[in-house]
Amino acid sequence: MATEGATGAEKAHEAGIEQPIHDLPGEDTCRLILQKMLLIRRFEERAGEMYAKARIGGFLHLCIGEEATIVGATQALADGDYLMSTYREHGQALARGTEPERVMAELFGKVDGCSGGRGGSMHLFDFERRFLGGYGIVGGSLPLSAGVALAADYGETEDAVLSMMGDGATNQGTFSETMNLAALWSLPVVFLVINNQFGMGTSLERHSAVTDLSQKSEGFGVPGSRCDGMDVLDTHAVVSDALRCAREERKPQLVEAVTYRYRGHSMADPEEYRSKEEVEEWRRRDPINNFRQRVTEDGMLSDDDVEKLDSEAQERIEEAVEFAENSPFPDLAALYDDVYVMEGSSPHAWWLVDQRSPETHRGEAEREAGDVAQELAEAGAAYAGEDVTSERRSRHTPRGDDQGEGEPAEESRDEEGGAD
Amino acid sequence: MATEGATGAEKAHEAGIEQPIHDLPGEDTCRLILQKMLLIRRFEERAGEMYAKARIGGFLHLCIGEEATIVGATQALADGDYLMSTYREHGQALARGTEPERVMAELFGKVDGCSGGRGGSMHLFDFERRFLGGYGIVGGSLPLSAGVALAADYGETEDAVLSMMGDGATNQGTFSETMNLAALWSLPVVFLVINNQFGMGTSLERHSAVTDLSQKSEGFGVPGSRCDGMDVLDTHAVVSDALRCAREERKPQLVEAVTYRYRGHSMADPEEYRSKEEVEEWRRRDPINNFRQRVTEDGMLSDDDVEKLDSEAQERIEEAVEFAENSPFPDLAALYDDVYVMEGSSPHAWWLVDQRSPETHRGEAEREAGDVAQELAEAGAAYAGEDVTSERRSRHTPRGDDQGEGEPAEESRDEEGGAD
Amino acid sequence: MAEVRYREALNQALREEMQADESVFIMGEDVGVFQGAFKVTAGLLEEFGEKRVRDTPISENTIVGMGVGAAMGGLRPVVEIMTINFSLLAMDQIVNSAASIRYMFNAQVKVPLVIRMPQGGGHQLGPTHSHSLEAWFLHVPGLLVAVPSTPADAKGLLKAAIRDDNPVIFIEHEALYGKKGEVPENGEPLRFGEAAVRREGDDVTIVGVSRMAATALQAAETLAAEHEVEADVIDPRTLRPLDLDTILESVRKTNRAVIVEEGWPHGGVGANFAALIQEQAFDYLDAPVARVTGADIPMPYSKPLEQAAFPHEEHVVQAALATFRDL
Amino acid sequence: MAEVRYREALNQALREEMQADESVFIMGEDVGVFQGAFKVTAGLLEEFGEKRVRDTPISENTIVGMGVGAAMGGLRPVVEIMTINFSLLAMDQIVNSAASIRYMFNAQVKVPLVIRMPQGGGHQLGPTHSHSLEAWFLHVPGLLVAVPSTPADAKGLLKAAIRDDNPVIFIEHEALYGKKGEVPENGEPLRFGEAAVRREGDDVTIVGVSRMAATALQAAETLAAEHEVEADVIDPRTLRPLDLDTILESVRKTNRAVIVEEGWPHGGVGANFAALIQEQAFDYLDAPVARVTGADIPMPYSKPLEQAAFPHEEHVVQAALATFRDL
Ligand SMILES: Cc1ncc(C[n+]2csc(CCOP(=O)(O)OP(=O)(O)O)c2C)c(N)n1
Ligand SMILES: Cc1ncc(C[n+]2csc(CCOP(=O)(O)OP(=O)(O)O)c2C)c(N)n1
Ligand SMILES: [Mg+2]
Ligand SMILES: [Mg+2]
Repeated sequence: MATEGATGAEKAHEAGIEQPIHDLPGEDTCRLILQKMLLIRRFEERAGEMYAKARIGGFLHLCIGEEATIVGATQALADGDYLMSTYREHGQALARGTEPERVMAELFGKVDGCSGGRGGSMHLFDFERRFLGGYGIVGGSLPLSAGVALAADYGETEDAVLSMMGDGATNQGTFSETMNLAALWSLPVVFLVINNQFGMGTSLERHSAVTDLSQKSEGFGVPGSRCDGMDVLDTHAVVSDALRCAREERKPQLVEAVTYRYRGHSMADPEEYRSKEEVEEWRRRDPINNFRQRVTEDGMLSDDDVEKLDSEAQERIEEAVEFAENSPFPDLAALYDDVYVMEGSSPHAWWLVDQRSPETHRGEAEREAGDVAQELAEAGAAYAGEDVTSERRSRHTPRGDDQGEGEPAEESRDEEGGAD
Repeated sequence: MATEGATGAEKAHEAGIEQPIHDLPGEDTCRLILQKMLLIRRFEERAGEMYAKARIGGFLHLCIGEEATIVGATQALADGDYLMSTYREHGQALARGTEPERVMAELFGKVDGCSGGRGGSMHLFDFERRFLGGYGIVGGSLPLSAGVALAADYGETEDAVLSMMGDGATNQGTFSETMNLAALWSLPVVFLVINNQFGMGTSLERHSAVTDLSQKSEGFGVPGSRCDGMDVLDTHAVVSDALRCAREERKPQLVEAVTYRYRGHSMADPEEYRSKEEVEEWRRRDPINNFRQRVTEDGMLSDDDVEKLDSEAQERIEEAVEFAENSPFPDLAALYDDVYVMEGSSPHAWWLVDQRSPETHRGEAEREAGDVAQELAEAGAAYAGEDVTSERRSRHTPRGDDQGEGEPAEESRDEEGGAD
Repeated sequence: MAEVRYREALNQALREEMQADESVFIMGEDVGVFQGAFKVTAGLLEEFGEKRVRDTPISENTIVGMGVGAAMGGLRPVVEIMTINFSLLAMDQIVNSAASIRYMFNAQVKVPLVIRMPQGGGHQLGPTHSHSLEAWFLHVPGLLVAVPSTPADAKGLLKAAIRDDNPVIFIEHEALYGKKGEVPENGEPLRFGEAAVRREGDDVTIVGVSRMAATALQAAETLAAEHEVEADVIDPRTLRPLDLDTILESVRKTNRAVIVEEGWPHGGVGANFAALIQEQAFDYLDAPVARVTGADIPMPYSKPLEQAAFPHEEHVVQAALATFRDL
Repeated sequence: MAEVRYREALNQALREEMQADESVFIMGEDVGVFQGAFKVTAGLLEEFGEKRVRDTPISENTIVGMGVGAAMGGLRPVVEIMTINFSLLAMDQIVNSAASIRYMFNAQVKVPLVIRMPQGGGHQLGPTHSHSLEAWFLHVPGLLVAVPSTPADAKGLLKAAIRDDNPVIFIEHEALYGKKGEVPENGEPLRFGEAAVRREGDDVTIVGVSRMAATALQAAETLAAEHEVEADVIDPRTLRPLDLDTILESVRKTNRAVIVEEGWPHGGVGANFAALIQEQAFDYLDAPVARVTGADIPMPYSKPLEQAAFPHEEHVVQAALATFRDL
């Protein structure tokens, strides 16, 4: 795994020395870190269950295994700093402080979700906490994050941006384009490559000619380093240093966090591309267990303390699920709101073709008179109800060629293997 | 200019030693090299004149100054190898053997042009000679060239691809994407970055965070090297080596040729972004003069020999101009040909919306009866005649705010500073 | 004839064409080891090996460009873009290379490339992952555009696309992959530019595109059963070339037309068809050509919102009935 | 009012808005030292410095994406894409970021971004450099689309675009940069969604888009002088929002409409307008809505071919006269 670019923790690991290389921080910090990692893990597990129960639609990309990377990195942020991430970002939002209630409600597509139910799992957003989004397009968030860094710089603030991506995203053209621009313009941004060894079902060596990802940005002016993404303290140390460099010296940095995702790419992933043994091997380095072990062995926290943190996390997630269940779906009447900022606009023009201008056009009189528009919207929305209560089949059973043919296609995507 | 990555010739130059580091090849080769460089230079000069006389439309990007890079690199190609390039590619086509007549006719937009008048200066093509195109989109030819290399590899041939780009193109996302794929798939392709110090009016340091361009591909798996693009022998040696490596070891390579364009980016470039002195300094290293000096000092060719080569080149270009003048414009009736390969297709469908299906539709009876379609095409084409004889003003006089306002905009682009 | 799923029909077409022609190969993200995000390429890596079934990095513009280059080099690449949403990254290579090269270089080369990709909403993938972009692709001369809606068409048109010497944008639909239908084994390719008349009726013409072909058919059944309206239902199957004659013939008979599409309304397929129909059959129209389209908004994630944002049977029925109202 | 060129009018708008608002800045290829490929940004680097006039590398998708990010971060970026042809590389950021972000994130941010770029043929730039892409952009909800055709509109609409809180696709035309016209100094922004009636007449409505607004006007003069046909000539000025009412009002008067555009016909602006007009003014139409468009081919380089491939006055005159022929 590690090469020349390896950090201390990795080298120690490779050499068989499992000695920690970073001193433990104070008790409060340790507690906080553990609390956050547990919250994320429990959230993800529960979200997976809710997906299986068809409470959650679309794709669901879980980050289990990557908690140390997420928490270690985000703990390095100042309050004014911005965070941007991919579609695998529940943990990022939670780590930044977004309430699990609002994240879960978003996954449920409810109006109290942190994107009002419009974005879903891949598009979380919490402006107040400067979490500027989950993005569904691989590599798409990189230019955006450099733009936010530009705004921070332009405004002569101290704020920096932490921009996260997957290993697969380093192959997208926006990667090198963004590195070059960030370096040319001395932007306060740190790029964190969460190398979880796969882009969907394609392993690192099969998608990237250079597998030490910390080397990919240097030719474009952004120095790279690596951290052990399974070690929350190592990640924190390396990302903190990178942020300092980006903030104080105006030199953008890239950090590769070497980690692993335990679950499939999304819930619809049969995981035929890797062995159980490989997963098991990584699980032995579990970021939460290992950190827990350290703090308990150190005596800073007792096993009971940790159990308590864990059960608090679980309770919190239960509350989140309940909140999400009880939150209403967004109002159908708001379907067209917010596509545009409408202040000061010319009122009689067609912004949206569906919206009609004040003067009545053909067809509108009938439609509006009979509330046909609303009726039709409801007719469409009615199609949403059907499988909400039926449980999804496991992702790991063979695909659904044995299914009844009459089944509406809308309801059977997951069994169909759609998995991006 | 040169750094660690510098080649022998560059290092010698930097050290003030203008000693050549490569032995002269045999007489025939020297003559051929000189002949080709002279042909390109004279072609470009004459093309510039023809542009000023408005015989040539659109943009005209001349390669004067880059002849050693072009000839040195293309001489390294085997007959079966493919060459692909940018919109600054007249020299490339000529070096590969395309007749100057057909290149000039293309610039004139004539039917005997090497792209039938459809492509123009930026889109030359000569399938027979495996010159697979000039491309107008910066970075656009890189994936194409990797695709051709893939086909060569797939067919288990010995053929390799030489894919040329400018320094500015290294910032386009296709650059890193293509490097990664070429390396991953072990494709027989050599990328030649013609670093002429500018992308339009933006100098290298202002557009690329890393200015040793030979370093930009390594993070994506393609090793880079540099050559002195003003030295035809150095370019030839380094590109030959790279081609050998790509062909025999299936390791794609990148070569940066350090060179300079003497002329503006295109004919519409006022060149306010650089000093006359800078241009003069580079002109002192003129690739043709220097090589000429070496072969004459060596005694291999006499001054008379060289003068003869030069006047032959000039004569050949005169013939090319005459040929281009006399070649007809493409037939208006062929306007719609070749958008599609039509064999075996369903005859009654609308491939092109302008083309009507056999069954007569509304409006067609009138139109076709009266040959209105052809008449209208001719009416449009008539707009082409107007400034064909009027001379263009120099690109270097101030832009045309002093022009008469009544002038049709179509005729005044160049004075308007359009220059990409 | 065997009953197979749309996904399997596509898989058969790929397999048969690869068996028949060595120069056909597949490249795309996760088409190999992962067997395709929607399993369309399942089993092909095993049968044809890594040379002919190539997993790529996530680099859409370059993947398409390499497909064009490989086609210029004499191969017949079938590029899979995982979903049409990601083709937005490849528009330069699609328009400026694939569509232009043959014409621009005076027919010195051809570009026998197929770009396969599924489109569409309905699976709660939110604003970035639910596009229907056929209206963009049909705009571009030099491209062929197929929108198969049944397993048989999927197979027949994909075989035709692979054998065609032009670049083909082959638009599948995520919601159709599981649909079953009869598919001729070892069948012949279909011809591009031949619409399918799915149902005959004298009262109104309904044209449904991509997944909406099925919605149109359902609506026609309801119209017949509940409203005594008999509809001609036409699936154009390819948008370039377009079999406008079949549509016009129907409209000349029914004097009414409804176009159903999933994409955005402003500048959509329906707008294009409406323009063509009123140009060519103006005298025959008793009502304006009606359009039923997706909502003019980014596709929301939340299920009721999403369902309300694309057309269902009811919407088509309403629109068809409205063509009978007094003007 | 001063007479200035279209290019200078744009330059004035940029300068005035930059003077008025610190958060407005410009980025793009060669906008600074080179003063812009078409000199629209001439003098601005000198006046505002490198912080606010930023030369970029050739990285269109990232430039646009950074513009979106900077807008999310509170700035008002004006991104110049050198020509619309290169926007094909930036479609992902335009559609999936610029157009979607506000809606997708439930209005937590806005994206006050302007993307300026010239389009069009006529300068012998060949197939890759002559696109007219307004039909693609108007398809996308979340974007505003402006197509100014006069210096006054260029200035007024650009000022409005910069002050608008929505992402604006601002489409200039290469052939218009040298055109002169009266422009109010320090004028007010124009409102988006208000068409301009350039000429009044009772016989036929001609709608001309972008450069074709001028061609439409010339054709109208010829129609009046030589054919006793008086045309209403409408320049929509913005395609989103669209002032359809002004067009409909005219059609209800003239009962005939001709749409003139430079782009490709299949799925073009004209198709969209034709669909809308026949939907909303069916009863009033005495002839099908006619379209005059660019040829359905990649734009050839050779001058006579190129000139034959986009609309001129004669084509518009013919099309207008054809609306009077018996159906
Ligand atoms: C441009 C683009 N192409 C393809 C996809 C489909 N896709 C979604 S996630 C993914 C793999 C990404 O891998 P990586 O960047 O390593 O992130 P990870 O999922 O491992 O967190 C792919 C191919 C996409 N969303 N966007
Ligand atoms: C994608 C794209 N963006 C912008 C342009 C406009 N343009 C044409 S050439 C050029 C500069 C390219 O510089 P470089 O790659 O160094 O090549 P050179 O012209 O120096 O040979 C630019 C910006 C283009 N043709 N394509
Ligand atoms: Mg990954
Ligand atoms: Mg250059």
